[in-house]
Amino acid sequence: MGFHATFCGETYSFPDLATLLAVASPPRSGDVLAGLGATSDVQRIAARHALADVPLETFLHTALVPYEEDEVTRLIIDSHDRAAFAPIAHMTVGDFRDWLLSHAADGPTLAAVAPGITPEMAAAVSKIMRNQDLMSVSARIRVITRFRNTIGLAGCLASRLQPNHPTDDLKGIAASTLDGLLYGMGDAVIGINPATDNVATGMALLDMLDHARRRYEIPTQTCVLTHVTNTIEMMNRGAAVDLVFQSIAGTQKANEGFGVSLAILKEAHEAARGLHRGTIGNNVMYFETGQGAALSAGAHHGLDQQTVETRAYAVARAFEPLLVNTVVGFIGPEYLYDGKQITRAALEDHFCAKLLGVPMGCDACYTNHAEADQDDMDNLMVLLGVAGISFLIGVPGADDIMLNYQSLSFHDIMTLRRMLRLEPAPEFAAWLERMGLYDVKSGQMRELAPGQTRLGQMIA
Amino acid sequence: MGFHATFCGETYSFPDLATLLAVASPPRSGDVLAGLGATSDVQRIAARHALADVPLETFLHTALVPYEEDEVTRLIIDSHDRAAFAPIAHMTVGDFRDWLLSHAADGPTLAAVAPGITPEMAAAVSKIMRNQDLMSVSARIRVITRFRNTIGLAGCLASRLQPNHPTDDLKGIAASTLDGLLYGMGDAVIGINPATDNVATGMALLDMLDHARRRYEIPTQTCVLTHVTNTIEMMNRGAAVDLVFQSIAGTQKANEGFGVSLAILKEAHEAARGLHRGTIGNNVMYFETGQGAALSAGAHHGLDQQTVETRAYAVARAFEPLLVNTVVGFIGPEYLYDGKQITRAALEDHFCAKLLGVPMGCDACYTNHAEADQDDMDNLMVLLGVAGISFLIGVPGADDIMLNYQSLSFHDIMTLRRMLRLEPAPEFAAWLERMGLYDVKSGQMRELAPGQTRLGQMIA
Amino acid sequence: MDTKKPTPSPMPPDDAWSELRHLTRARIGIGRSGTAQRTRDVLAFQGAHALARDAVHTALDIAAMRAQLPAGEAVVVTSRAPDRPTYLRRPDLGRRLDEGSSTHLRRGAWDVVFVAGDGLSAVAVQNGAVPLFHAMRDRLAGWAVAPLVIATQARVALGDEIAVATGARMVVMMIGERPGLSVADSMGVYLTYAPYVGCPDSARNCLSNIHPHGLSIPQAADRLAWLMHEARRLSLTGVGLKDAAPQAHLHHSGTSSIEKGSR
Amino acid sequence: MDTKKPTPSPMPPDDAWSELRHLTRARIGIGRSGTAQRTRDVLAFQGAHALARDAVHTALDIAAMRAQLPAGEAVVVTSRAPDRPTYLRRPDLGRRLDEGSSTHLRRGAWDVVFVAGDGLSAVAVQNGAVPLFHAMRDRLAGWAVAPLVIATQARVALGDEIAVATGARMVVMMIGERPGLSVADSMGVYLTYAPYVGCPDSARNCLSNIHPHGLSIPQAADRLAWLMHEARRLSLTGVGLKDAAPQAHLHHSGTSSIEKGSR
Ligand code: B12
Ligand code: B12
Repeated sequence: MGFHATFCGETYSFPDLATLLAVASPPRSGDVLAGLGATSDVQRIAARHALADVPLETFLHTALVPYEEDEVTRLIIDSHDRAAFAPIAHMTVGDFRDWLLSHAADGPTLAAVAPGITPEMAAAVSKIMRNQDLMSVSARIRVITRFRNTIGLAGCLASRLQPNHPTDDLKGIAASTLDGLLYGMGDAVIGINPATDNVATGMALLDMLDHARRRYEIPTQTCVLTHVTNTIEMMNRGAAVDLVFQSIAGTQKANEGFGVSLAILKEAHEAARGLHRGTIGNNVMYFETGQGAALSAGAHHGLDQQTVETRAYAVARAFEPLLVNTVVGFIGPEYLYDGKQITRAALEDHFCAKLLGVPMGCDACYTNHAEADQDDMDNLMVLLGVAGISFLIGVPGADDIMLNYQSLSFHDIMTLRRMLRLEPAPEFAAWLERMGLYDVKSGQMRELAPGQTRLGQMIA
Repeated sequence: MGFHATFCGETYSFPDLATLLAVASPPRSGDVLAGLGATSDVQRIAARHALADVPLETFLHTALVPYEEDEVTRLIIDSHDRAAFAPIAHMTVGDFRDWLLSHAADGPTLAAVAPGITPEMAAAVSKIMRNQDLMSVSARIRVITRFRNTIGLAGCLASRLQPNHPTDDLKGIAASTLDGLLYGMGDAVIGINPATDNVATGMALLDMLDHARRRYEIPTQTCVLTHVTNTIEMMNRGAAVDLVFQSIAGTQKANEGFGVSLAILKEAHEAARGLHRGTIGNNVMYFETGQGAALSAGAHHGLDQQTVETRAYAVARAFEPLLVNTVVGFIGPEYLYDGKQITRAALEDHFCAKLLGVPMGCDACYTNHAEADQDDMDNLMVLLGVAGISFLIGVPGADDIMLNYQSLSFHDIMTLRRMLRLEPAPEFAAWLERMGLYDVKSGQMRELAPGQTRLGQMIA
Repeated sequence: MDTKKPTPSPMPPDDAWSELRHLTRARIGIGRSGTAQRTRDVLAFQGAHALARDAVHTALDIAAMRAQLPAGEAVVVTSRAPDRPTYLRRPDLGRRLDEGSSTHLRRGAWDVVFVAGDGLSAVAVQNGAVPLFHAMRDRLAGWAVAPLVIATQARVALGDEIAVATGARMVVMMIGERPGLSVADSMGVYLTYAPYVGCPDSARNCLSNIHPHGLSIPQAADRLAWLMHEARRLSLTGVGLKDAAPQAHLHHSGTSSIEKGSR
Repeated sequence: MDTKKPTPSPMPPDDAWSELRHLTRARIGIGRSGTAQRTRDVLAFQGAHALARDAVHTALDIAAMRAQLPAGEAVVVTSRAPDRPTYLRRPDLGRRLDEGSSTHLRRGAWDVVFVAGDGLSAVAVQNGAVPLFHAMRDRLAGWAVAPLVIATQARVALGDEIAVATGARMVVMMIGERPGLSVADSMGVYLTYAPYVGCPDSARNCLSNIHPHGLSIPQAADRLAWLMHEARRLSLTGVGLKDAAPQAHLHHSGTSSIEKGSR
C-alpha cells in the first residue's frame, strides 16, 4: 500500500503506517537513535499532510506490532469498543484533530468516545497537534479515580510525595515525608522508590507509611514502588499494600524486559482489589511509563518512541489504575535531548493518556546529562497545570538523592497551585485544614515548624 | 573595588558591577556576541552568589553608563524616589528576591515601591530568579492605564491587532482589521507598522483607522507605528493621532541610533496629550523595546543585553505610556538563539517592566533564522498569560506579511483567553457583546462570517 | 453532538472571505475549530515555515547575477563572516569587509555605489538587485555610478565600508530581508549619505518590501531616485530626510477607495 | 509590611529541622519565602547542577585504577562509542565492544568476570570498583574469578559481551550511576547469570546507591555475595531471583527505630 503526499511539487512516499507516524513526529533524539524520524523538515511536513488524510478506520486494520506476537496488540484490538468509536468512525486523522478542538468535543463527549480510541489513533492525532492544542483538549478531560480520596477533579491538582533515601532508612524517609506533608503534598500517593529489591525492606517501609497514615488519619494512599512480583509477595505475606506499582511499556517484549506480563499485572490487580483497603473507591494500580523505555529494551518494533509509549496507556487502562504518570525526562538525553523535547513529550503523553481515559500525572523531570534545567521544569509545570494534569511528583528541594535526577520540589507544586488557583484533592485539603496546616481562606499552606504541628511527632 | 565569590574552594572575581551582571546572566547568544557572559556554568553560579550579596544601595552609587555621557542614566538617577526606596534600602539583591516572593510583597506594596526601584536593580534581581519566580511575582502586579479603555486589569488580557500590509494598501489593512475584530482583537490598540516612511501614507492609514473606529464606536485606540518625528509631523498636520509610537532602547547612544532623544519624546508626548483624544484617560504613548537593539547599534556600553534592556523601561515610564511591549524574538538568533532564550527573555522583560511600574505587553515572536517554532510560542503565551501580561500582539494566522516574522495569531490569543479564563478590556468586551460578536455567558467569540455582522460593511 | 459534520461552521470557509482575500495575502478568514486553527491551516503554516528556514540558507548564485550584467561590470566582495552559521551568529563580522576584498574595489569620484548584498534572503537580491540597478541608472543621468558590488554574507552596514573603499559619496545597499512565511524574496534598500564605518542607522533611509507582491521595481526606483536627489540637495540621509515622494500607488489592490463610514 | 524582616518566618530556618536533617541528605526543612525557595537554596541548587553536569564528563583515570591492583591484573576495553558526546546519544554503541577490544580478553573457565565500567559517573567507579572487587574476592573462596576488566564508555549491557568473550558464567558490572545533585559518585552493580548479547534487564539483579552516604562497600559485598551464591545455586538471575539477603543495616542513620504511632 504505502502513503503519499505532494508538497511543493515533490511527492513523498512512506512505505507503511509505522514509517508515516515516525516521520510525522516532531524532532526527537530517541527517534534519531532508532534510525527513525524525518530527514528534513519538509519531509516531516509532507508526512503530516499524508497522516492527516489517513482514515481512523485504518488504525483498526493495521496492527503496527503483529497481533500474533504481541499481547499488547491483542489487548488493544480485542478491547476496542466499536460503539464508542462510531461517532468518529468516518473521520480522518485531520478531521479528528479538528473535531477534538471544536466546541462539540466537550468533556462528557470525549469521555464517551475514549473506549473507541486506540493508542495509535491518539498518537497519530497528537503528531498534527500544536502544543496549545494538546493543552486545550486535555484541559477538558477529567478522569476521576478514587481510593481514599478523589483524584482528577476540575480545579484540583494532586501530588505524589516521593521521600526516597539511598539506604531506605526509615527515619530519613519519615523526615522527608513530614517535610512534604507540611507543603500539602501526598494526596495522590506517598510513594517510595526503595533503593533495594529486598522484600523485607519493602515491607518495613510499607509498615512505616501505613502507621503514619493511620495515626494521623491521612486520607491518602501509600506505596512502595518495587517490582510487581515483590508486591505480590508482600501481599501474600500480609503487608499493608494500598497500591500496586509497576513500570510498564507498550509492547509485550518491552514488558518482558521489565519482567512483567498482562497475566502478572492481572494477578496483582485482583489480589490488591481483594484487600479492600480503599475507603471511597477501589482503583488500586499505579503505573509509570515514559518515552524511550521500549527502545531501550530493543523492543520498539520499529515504532517511533511516542507511538509505542501510547500503547502503554492501553495496558494501564485495562487495570483501572488510580494513578499513571509519565516520568518524562527520567532516562536521559538519548531519548529526549533537551527541555524542548521533554516539554513536548510531556504534553503529548498527558494528552494521549487523557484522551484514552487514563488518570494521567507527570513526573516533570530531567537528568544531569540532559540539556535542561529547573527553568524548563518551571515552564513545564505551568503548561501541565493549565492542561489540567491530575497530579505531579514532588521531592524535597527537587533533588532525588537516590534516583539521581531532578523533579519538582514541594515548593514548586505549592507555587503552581497558588498561581493557577488549584487545590489538593478535596478530602486531603479538608484534612490539611483539620490539621491546621492549610488556610482555606487564602488557599495557602501555613508556614509552620514541625513542632508547631501534630505531625512533628511523626519521627520520634 | 570588585566583587568576589568562593565556590567549591575556588575564588571568582569580577572587576565591576557590569561584568558581574553579565556573568550572572543566563546563557544568551547576544551576550556571547558581545564578548560578555559566563565562560562556564560554575563561573555563572559564582557570579550569582556574589550578585546576591550586593546591597541595593550599590546600584544608586554605581552608574553603569556614565551620568555625564548618558541622558538615560541621568533620567534614572534624577528621578529616583528615595522615599519609595526606603522599605527595601537595607536589602541585598538576594534579600530583595526573597522579599519579592514573600507574601508581604502584595500588589499595592509592590506598586508603592516601584518608583524606588532602578532598572539595574530589577535586572539584577531577575538574574537570580527562576522562571517561576518571574511569573509568580509579575502575576501580582497590575499596572493600569487608560485611553479609551482600561488596560491591565486583573482577569483581563488585551491584544494589539496588527494588520500590516507590504504596500500599506488601505483595503488590505482594513480586511485584516475586520478579521481581527471578529476574533475579539484590538483592545490594546489597532496598530499598523507602515511599510513606508512616507508621512502622507501614514496620514491616510490613520484616517482610515479613525473612521472605522468612529463608525462602529469601538472603545479602543489606533496607531500608525512610524518614527516619532513622522508622528509629530502628522500631528502638526492635524492627523487623528491617538497614540505616539516609538521604538526605544536603554542608552542615549542607542536611542540616537533610532533617531530619538528624551527631548523628542517629550515634545511628542506633550503634543499628543494636548489633543485630548482619550475619553477615560490620557496615557498616549506606545513604546516597543527588545533585547539586542542596543548592542545592534553598538551602544550597549559593555552591559549585558538584558540589563541594558531594562533601562529602556525607565525611558518608557517617564512618559506614562498606555502600552509598552517587548518584541522579544523579533531581531534574530544573534541576540536570542532559540525558543528557550526567547522564553526566558520574555519572562524577564515582563517581570522587570512590571516591577518598575510599566504597562508591559509582549510580541511573542520569532524569525525564520532562529531556532524556534510555533510550539515555543504556544508555551510562551501560556506562561505570559499566567504571569499576568497586559497584552499580546496578534496578526492574521501568526504570519506578518510585511515585517516577515511570526507572532501569535488571533486564534492563539482567543485560545489563551479561553484556557486561562481571561477577558478583553471591559469596555471592549462590552462593545463586542453589543455588536453581537461575543457571547458573555460562554465567554466565547461567536463564529460569524463578515456578512453576519455589522462590521461586514467596513470594506465596501 | 452532530457526528456527521465534525466542525460545524456557520460560515462556509471559503466563500464569505474569498473576495476580501484578494486584498491581502495575510492569512485572513481562515475559520476555526473551536478557538483553534484548522488542521489544513496548521499544516500549511508548518510547511511555509520549513521553506522559509531553507530560504535563509540559500546561497547567492553570483554567476547568474553576473550574466544579467555587461561583462566586467560587477565586483564581488565578501564580509568577514566565513559561512552562513557564523553570519547568523556574528552580525558584527557581516558588517566588515574581508581582508582581501577591498583590493577588488575601484576607487573613484563616484557619486554613488550600489551594493547587492545577500543579507538574509539571497533569492530576493538574486531577483531584484540587477533590475533595480538598471532602473536606477536610467533615473540618474549625469551621476557617476560605480560598478555594481556584489557582496556575500552581507549586513546593511557593510555598504559603509564599501563606500569608504571606493570613495563614493553615497551608498545604496540592496539587501535580502529576512524571509517570512508568505514572502521569501523581499528586498530592502538602504541609502546612506557620506557613510563611514560605525555610521548609525538613523543616518540612513530605507525602502522595504520590494518584491512581486510588494513594491515593484519601477515604484522602488522612482522613490529611491527621489530620495537620492534630495539626499544630494540636503547633503544628508536619515531621520533628517523625510520621504515625501509622491504616493502614486497607495491603493495597490486596485479597487477604488475605502468606504469611510460617512454614514 | 515589616520592612526590617523581609522574609518573616515563624520558624528559625535552621533550628527546628537541624536534627531531622541528620536523618537524610534530602533537601528538607529549607523553609520558604511565600511559596518559593529562598535565594540561598536556589543558588545552592544551581551550583550543584553545574557540578553534576561536569561530573558526567569526567573521564576514568585508568592509570590510577591500575595502581590499586597488582601488576597486570586488569584488562582495559572500550565500547564502540568513541567519545563522551557519542556515548550520551548512542547507548547502543555503549553496549557493544569496540572491534579491537575483545582480543585483550582472556578466555577461560571463569565462574565470574567483574567489570568496572565508567557509565555516567567515572568518579564512582574510580572510587568504588577496585575496593568492591577486592572485597568480593575475599567472599568468593573457590570461585574462578577472571582478571578485572576496566571498560570505558560503558553501558550495563556491555558486560554481556565481555562475559561471552571471556567465557565467564556470570558477569558483575560495577558501573557509575548517573550523577545526582547531592551524590555524584554513586555506583551500581548489575549481576547477570549466563549473559548473552541482547540479554534483557529482567534477567539481571541490581544493587544500587553504593557510595559513602549510601550502601557501604562491605554491605554491598555481603549482599552481592549472597546473590551470587543464590544465582549459582538456582542457575539464574533476574526477577526469578529475589533478594532475601539478611538486612543488617536497615536503619542506617543509626537511631534505634521509628515511632510507629501505636497510640
Ligand atoms: C535509568 C533507570 C531506569 C530506566 C532504564 C532505562 C535506561 N535506558 O536507562 C527505566 C526507567 C526503564 C527503569 C526501569 C526500572 N527500574 Co530502574 N533505574 C534507573 C536509574 C535511575 C539509573 C540507572 C543508571 O544510572 N544506570 C547506569 C547506566 C550507565 O546504565 P545503562 O546501561 O545506561 O542503563 C541500564 C540500567 O539502568 C538498567 N536498569 C535500570 N533499572 C534497572 C532495574 C533493574 C532491576 C535492573 C536489573 C536493571 C536496571 O537498565 C538500563 C538499560 O540496560 C536507577 C537508580 C540509580 N541510582 O542508579 C534505577 C534502578 C536501577 N531501577 C530500579 C527498578 C526497581 C526498576 C524497575 C524494576 C521498576 C519497576 N518496578 O518496574 C524497572 C524495570 C527495569 C528493568 N529493565 O528490568 C531500581 C533497582 C532496585 C534494585 N536494587 O533492584 C533502581 C536502583 C531504582 C530504584 N531504587 O527504584 N530504570
Ligand atoms: C530587524 C528590523 C529592525 C531591528 C534592527 C536591528 C537589527 N539588528 O536587525 C530593530 C527592531 C532595532 C528595528 C528598529 C526600527 N525599525 Co526596523 N526593521 C527590521 C526589519 C523587520 C527587518 C530588516 C532586515 O531584514 N534587514 C536585513 C538584514 C540583513 O539587515 P541587517 O544589517 O542585519 O540589519 C540592519 C537593518 O535591519 C537596519 N534597519 C532596521 N530597521 C531600520 C529602519 C530604518 C529606518 C533604517 C534606516 C534601518 C533599519 O538596522 C539593522 C542594523 O544595522 C524591517 C522589515 C523588513 N521587512 O525588512 C524593519 C524596517 C526596516 N524597520 C522600520 C522602522 C520604521 C524601524 C524604526 C525606525 C521604528 C521606530 N519607529 O523606531 C526603528 C529604528 C531603526 C533604526 N535603527 O533607525 C521600517 C522602515 C520603514 C522605512 N521604509 O523607512 C521597516 C521596513 C519595518 C516597518 N515597515 O515598520 N528594526
